Amino acid sequence: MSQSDPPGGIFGLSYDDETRVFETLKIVSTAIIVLVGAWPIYWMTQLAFTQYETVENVVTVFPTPDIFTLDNFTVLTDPEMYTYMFNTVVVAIGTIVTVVLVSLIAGYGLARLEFPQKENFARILLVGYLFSPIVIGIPLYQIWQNIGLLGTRFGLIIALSAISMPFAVWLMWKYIMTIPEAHEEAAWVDGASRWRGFRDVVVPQCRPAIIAAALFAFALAWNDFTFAQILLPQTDTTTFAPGILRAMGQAQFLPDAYLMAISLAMTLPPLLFAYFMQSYLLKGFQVRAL
Amino acid sequence: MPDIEIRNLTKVYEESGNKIVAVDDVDLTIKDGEFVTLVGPSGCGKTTTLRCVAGLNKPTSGTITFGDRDVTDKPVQERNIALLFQDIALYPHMSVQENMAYGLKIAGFSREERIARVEEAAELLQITDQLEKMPADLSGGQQQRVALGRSLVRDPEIFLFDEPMSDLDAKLKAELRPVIEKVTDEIGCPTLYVTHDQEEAMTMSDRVAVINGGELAQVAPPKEVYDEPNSQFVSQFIGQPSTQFFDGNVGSVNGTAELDVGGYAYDLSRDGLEGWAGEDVRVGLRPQYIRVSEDTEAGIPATHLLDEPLGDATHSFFDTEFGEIVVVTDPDFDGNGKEYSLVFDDEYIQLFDTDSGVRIV
Amino acid sequence: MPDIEIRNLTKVYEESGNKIVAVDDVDLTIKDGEFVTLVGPSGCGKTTTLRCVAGLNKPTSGTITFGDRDVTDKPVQERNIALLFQDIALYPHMSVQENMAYGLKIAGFSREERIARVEEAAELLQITDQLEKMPADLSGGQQQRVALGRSLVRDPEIFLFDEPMSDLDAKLKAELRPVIEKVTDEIGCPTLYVTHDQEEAMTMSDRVAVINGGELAQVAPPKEVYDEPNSQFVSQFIGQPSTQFFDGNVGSVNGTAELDVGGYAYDLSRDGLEGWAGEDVRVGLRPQYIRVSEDTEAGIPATHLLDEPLGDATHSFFDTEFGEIVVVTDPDFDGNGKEYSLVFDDEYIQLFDTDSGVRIV
Amino acid sequence: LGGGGGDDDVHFITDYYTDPWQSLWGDLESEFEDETDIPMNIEEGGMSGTQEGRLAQLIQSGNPPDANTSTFDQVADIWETDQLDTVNDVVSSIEEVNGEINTDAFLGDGDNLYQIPHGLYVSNFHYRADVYNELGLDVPETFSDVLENAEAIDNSDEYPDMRGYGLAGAPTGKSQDEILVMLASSGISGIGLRWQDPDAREQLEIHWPEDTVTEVLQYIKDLSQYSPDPTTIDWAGSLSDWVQGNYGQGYHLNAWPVGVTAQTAEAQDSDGLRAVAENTEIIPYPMLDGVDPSENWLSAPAPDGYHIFSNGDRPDDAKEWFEWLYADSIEQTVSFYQTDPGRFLPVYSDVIGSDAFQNQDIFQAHPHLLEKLEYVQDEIWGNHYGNVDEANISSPEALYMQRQWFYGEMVNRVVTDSNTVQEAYDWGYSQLEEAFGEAQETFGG
Amino acid sequence: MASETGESIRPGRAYIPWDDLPVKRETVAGVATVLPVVILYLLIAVLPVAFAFWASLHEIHTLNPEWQWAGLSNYREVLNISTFWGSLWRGIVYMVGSTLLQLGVGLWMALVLNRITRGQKLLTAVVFTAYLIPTIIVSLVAMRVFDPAGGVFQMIGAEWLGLWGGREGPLGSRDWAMRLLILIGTWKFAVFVTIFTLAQLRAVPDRFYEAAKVCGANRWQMFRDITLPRLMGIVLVVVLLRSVFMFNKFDIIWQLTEGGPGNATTTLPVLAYKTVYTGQEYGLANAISVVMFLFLLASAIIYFKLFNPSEEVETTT
Ligand SMILES: Nc1ncnc2c1ncn2[C@@H]1O[C@H](COP(=O)(O)OP(=O)(O)OP(=O)(O)O)[C@@H](O)[C@H]1O
Ligand SMILES: Nc1ncnc2c1ncn2[C@@H]1O[C@H](COP(=O)(O)OP(=O)(O)OP(=O)(O)O)[C@@H](O)[C@H]1O
Ligand SMILES: [Mg+2]
Ligand SMILES: [Mg+2]
Repeated sequence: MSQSDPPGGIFGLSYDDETRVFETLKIVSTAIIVLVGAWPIYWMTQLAFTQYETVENVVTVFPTPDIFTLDNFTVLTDPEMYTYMFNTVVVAIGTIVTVVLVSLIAGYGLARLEFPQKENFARILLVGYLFSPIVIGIPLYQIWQNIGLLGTRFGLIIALSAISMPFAVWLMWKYIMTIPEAHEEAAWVDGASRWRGFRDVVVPQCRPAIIAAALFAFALAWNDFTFAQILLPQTDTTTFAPGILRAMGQAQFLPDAYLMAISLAMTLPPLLFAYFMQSYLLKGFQVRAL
Repeated sequence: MPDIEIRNLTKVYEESGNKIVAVDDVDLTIKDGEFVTLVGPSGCGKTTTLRCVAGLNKPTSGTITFGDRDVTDKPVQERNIALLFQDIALYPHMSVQENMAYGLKIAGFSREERIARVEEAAELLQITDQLEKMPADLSGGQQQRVALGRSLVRDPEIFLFDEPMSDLDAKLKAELRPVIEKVTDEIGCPTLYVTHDQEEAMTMSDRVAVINGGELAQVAPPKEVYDEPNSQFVSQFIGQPSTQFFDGNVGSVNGTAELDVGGYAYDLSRDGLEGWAGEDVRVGLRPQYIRVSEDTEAGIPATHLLDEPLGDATHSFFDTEFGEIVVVTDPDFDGNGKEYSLVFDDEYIQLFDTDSGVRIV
Repeated sequence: MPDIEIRNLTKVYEESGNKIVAVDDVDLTIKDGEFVTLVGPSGCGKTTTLRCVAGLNKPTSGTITFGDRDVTDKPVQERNIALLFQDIALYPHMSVQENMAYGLKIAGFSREERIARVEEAAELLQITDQLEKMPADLSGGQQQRVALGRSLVRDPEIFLFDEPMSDLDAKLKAELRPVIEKVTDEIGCPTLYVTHDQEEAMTMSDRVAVINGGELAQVAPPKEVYDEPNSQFVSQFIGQPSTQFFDGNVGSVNGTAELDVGGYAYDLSRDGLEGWAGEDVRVGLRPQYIRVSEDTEAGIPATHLLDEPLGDATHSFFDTEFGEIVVVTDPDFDGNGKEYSLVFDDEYIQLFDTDSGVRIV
Repeated sequence: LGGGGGDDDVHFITDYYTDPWQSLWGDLESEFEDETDIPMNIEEGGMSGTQEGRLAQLIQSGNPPDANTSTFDQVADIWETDQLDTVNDVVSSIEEVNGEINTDAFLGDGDNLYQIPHGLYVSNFHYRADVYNELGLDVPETFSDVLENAEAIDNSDEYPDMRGYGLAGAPTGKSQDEILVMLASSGISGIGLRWQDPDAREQLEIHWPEDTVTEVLQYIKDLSQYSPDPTTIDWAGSLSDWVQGNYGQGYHLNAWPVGVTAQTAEAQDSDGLRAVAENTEIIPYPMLDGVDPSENWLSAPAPDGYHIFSNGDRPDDAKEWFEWLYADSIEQTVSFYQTDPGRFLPVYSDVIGSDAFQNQDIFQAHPHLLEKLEYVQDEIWGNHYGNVDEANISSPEALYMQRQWFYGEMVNRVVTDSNTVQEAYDWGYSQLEEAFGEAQETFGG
Repeated sequence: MASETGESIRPGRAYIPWDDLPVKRETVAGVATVLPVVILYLLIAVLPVAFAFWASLHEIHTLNPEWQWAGLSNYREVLNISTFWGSLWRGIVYMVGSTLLQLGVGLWMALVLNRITRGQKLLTAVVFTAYLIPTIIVSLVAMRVFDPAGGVFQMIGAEWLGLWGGREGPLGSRDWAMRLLILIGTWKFAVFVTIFTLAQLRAVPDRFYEAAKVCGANRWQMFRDITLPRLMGIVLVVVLLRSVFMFNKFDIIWQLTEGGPGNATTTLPVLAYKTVYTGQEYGLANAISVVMFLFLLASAIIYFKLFNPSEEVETTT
């Protein structure tokens, strides 16, 4: 290439022009993402602060003082709503803890120990995702009844953990493989037992994967409707998603603005999670293959 | 502290049906306080040997004893060794201080004692002001010092190193070498040091064990390995720039032998060449014993290729009938691509069996 | 092909409010076909300078011209340079062949031409039989050859290297050095080679540019930098083992000057010391010009610490009143921890201003 | 944490579970447990669909509840497979306190009762009187009147956000009920069956005249233009919509919309809502044009109540529970109607006239609501139900047909333009034939 | 190398004659680590699926505990249900449409989020939130904004753009229901793609791009030759996962349209659900589920054969 060659950018643009076009596209894209991505959350928020009569009938874009209200949030003080949300939090935390513990140990075993068929193990686990959970309510109910976990939050935690498991194990497995074995060996040389080495050296370094697995488990637990519906039949132990549907079913008066207020309350924890954990999270999700 | 005795150590890896003999019947004793370097090219089985000694790998056969304790089947944790790795295995999530104190913590030392010991080691290694930092904030050399410190504080019975400096640059290496020597001296335990860098092997060891293809080629003090290599491999491997090789033929042998290399004859006044009259041999000569003559008739004709001035000497590259040959010339030498001839200093000529590479005299 | 002219190049990084002057008013011309090495300690601004030349960073001020073309504001793509990185940056998902042909593909060369050019380059670099492999299957040295090849095939106007060999071990370095020289010679374009390894700088360059703290310290051919360093920094940085320093005092000066180091006097028969009578100076001497005497009265008293036998020479460490001093001794030297004295070869003594470090004579 | 049906409690699933019900159940439960030492486990069934899902889980795992709440045709499958227990004794005790059951709807075969009834659902038409006044609309007598009014409301400037009619179009629950009533109001059988011989009442046959059914479907289709998205309207949604004034006319049960609106108005102390409640008027569902009200095929209001599972753990204790609930005193019985004012017509004859019933707070605040309830019982049920003898086809086969979902789905198909009216009819007819065949096979009729 | 370290697992108190056992100690330890997963998996997947398969061979009325052996007749019936093939087809449309759109949008968002400099963290968090909030909330918001009364999208779609009638809800419209389901699903689930690809993008060293720039590559070429190959491995995995998830997706469809209008959004899971709770035919519903499972399994196997997402594209240097 010499100076007289035609510019080599996209569509024959010069590289500088190309950069300018690219920057413009980036700004436009960002705008679209802000609009489309953030907009529903904004909309939910603004509706939550608008008087319910207004919400039902006209389109408003901002809760101006004349229609602003905090009354919608009184729905959160309803003991039932409160229970639903509390249970959801308990279940989410329980699921996260279980998933992280079990997947750490299994991921470690897969990454560091030799045993037959382990390569196929995680893949076989993923086959579980192929079965639609629609019809397994009845067997699940029976199994949980037989192991005595029916109707307990712990039972739901176990179920949700199991659902998150294939993915979390896979993540953990691949992540632990990126931690140099030398670190552990150094610990052994220092006299640490295998367990101690795992605890002191591997686990702290798995933080990104732990957070990624936690996020996945959280998304599942926070979102779950099906399993809670089946395994927590009692109103006083059920979680948010089935709870809100029950509330919608039984309430003879539950305006959308109230629903938006509840939704907002349920949206904040994930938002905070995503904000403060994203760097670890993205590191943890750096797996590349099945 | 105990000697290390490695007896008939063999390690065979099985990988997808193939058997790879990584270490082949190695015998080696490292006496208390002795610094032995295991040196050899990449993949020759150094790490494997060391890992067997450490207890990280299980030998296929053979025994390893520390003093009178047979540790062949003992797990790492029970061997009380110190081990420095190629990839500096500092725990990235612990500060320098915590890294160094970890072994002590495991062993159940009190907080005060841990701090005291770490400070002591840090002083020795001149990293006192680094103790609060995280490993990622340290340079490679400092990291390796910390790793050294971590081993040091535990008063190990045995010191093992696996290419601890291979990721460092020349300056840092030169700087760290004396530190390692000081530390191992201080502890005074048997040390097995693995490297593929012959310079490290030469400069640090009491004895050098050259290994090739899983088998020990020569075990001897550095000078002996350098001056009296027992095979072509050792000769070539030890010394930088390495020994240059030529094809020669031993002529008549009576008292002195006559050696012919590229049509030029050299008289070798040494014993042991009796049976070799008329045989082809490999002729080895270190580059500093080859002289460059402007008289193109004085020796093997050579076309100058390139000079690498190093300040105190120059490495000059020549093209000859035996391939590219490096010669150490004086600092002011400037070959300029002209024709020369290479003349040997016959006192330093080494002869090897053409086929087996075994040293002849 | 054009010369590279770097004029008043300054690069200031801003990081969380702090301004870091990485490159400070650097002026450097690299003539067509010239091989200039930029050498200096870590963090001194070498990479930054090179990246400004490459167009990957934008200079804060100053201009860069290639021949008569001012490229200061031109994007990388329009500069037609070749660049070799510290971390090799081969595309892991492309075969060696594809990696090497990538630039040609971008430039729109036909398949045949690409193959032809790649084969040609591969031949030069002796990697013809590696073309089908993936980068991950190659050794570090081979990878760097491929990277070299990738640059080579595009017939660049300018060749830039950023520590291409810092991850390779000594043997591979020594092996690759001639290859790089051959390649750059072949193309014959101006070359800027960044390294922190003075040996590379010395052996490969037409001129060496020593940089320190963002400023050029000295730009001169290797021998000159080695023999006539213009500052204490250059003297210490170039040469291995590096120059040893002592504190001295210039005595009476008439014709010859008298230099006093640790109570021992040396006569310096050179000009330029007129104004220095009675002044303290830094005395530098390369280790090969220091002699070890068994007579403890003959020079500066020194306690032997350690020997590093290298085969053809030994580096011996001594403890003196000036700190630890390294001396190059002969291969058979064995200090054994005894007392010696160090005697200087006064012809090679270098004197520096104690404060500024500037060379006096 | 109460475990599903796994423990020893009397397990009772109910969809009477609005907020007032919930606290009432809580009180009654502890009171009952104190008195009898029978532990109760009262579970919310959830509306449309969820309760069936829950029952399925329990039944399939061999652990049915002891009792549940629903209308009879919803549990017909359970009854049919002999899973229900007779409750004659309980009902008799209750009748002694609250008066006779005043329905001849299907509660079991012959003398055996399988339901402890709680209330009756009378179907009718609701409209907003204030809207009618404002727009000068007349009370509709025919489908065409309804349509005209719907169009007027829909297009009125006075009520820009109000739609003309709230049509249920989701293929379940309300739409099913609504079309059955519309068909009955057109002078034919909703479920498409009649006695071959009205006198003998032995053999059922298909009777679903194409022209009438398609006319009704066309009416539904026309109505849907004036309705908010029909597929989102079900029982619960329609009530909420009514409170919020989202439409001016609609089909509903008893005075349920009035009750909910009144209750919400009191809870929120909102005069606007009070006005809505007071202006909610109820009339019999208008007739298809040209059909006389005396030809209305509505036969009996659907009874809602409790069923006891014979294979539950403690059926007898469950019976005791209901006896305790309803046979205690009429005052206690009345309290159950307070929780859901306007939703039910009490099924026991003495209740509605009792002082306890009439003195409820909500009736004090909204006498209009009591009036409406009485009107529903006396006028609508009294005069518009049971006019046609043949319409009373109560039998297992009829039950079987009642719980087929294709009637509701026909509505859905039409309102979503999935089918033309004719296609929907043809499809429905084929479903009818198929299901009827199955019914005959099963019940040997 | 890990295989060599089994000896450091210390034997417990009781003496176990490891050397005489037919299994290696490490194998036991290895299996022990995955045992909890296996047990959980057994509970949540193997047993229920086996049960479902067993049930699919019976005639089962949902509310009747008596099962009647029916052999394969349920399967025969599945293929003859008038709505089966339509539902399968709609399921495929929904799956393919959703997955492709999610892939495109997800990738695009990842690329943009990776490059923006200001507000990156906040925007990333907001985008991620979409994936983390319960589906029911997404449905509630969607139903609100498409509500003919006071819904803002309703207003935009009907009054401004005239895409549909002012008083007809697009979710109840045959033309729009499926499209909107795909769009709404994409809003939530594209983030899944974004998370994975963004993670990969963050890990691409700049030097690759710099090396390409030196070769004269423009942005498109850099994307094609560096970014895309780097992402390929994870994209293959994500496409597989998303396809499976979308094919089995039930909740969001049910909440938004209940499979309607008509059958316009009835996919196989919805059909199975309806078969259980409206049709009361539990055996048949299980047969549908098994058929779905087999369909997915076959597709997955073909996918594996074609693309092999288990092969890690070498990107370590
Ligand atoms: N875990 C393993 N499985 C199979 N083969 C192995 C394993 N570890 C090492 N090997 C093989 O054993 C031989 C010796 O390897 P080893 O690591 O001991 O060499 P090394 O001398 O340390 O080399 P380097 O200088 O590269 O570190 C090599 O051929 C290597 O490929
Ligand atoms: N992107 C950056 N932002 C801020 N500071 C930087 C950046 N890049 C380099 N620096 C700083 O500029 C100075 C010069 O850096 P540079 O990378 O040029 O050094 P170098 O000579 O190449 O060092 P090395 O031998 O370690 O590669 C250093 O102090 C470094 O910390
Ligand atoms: Mg090794
Ligand atoms: Mg640099």
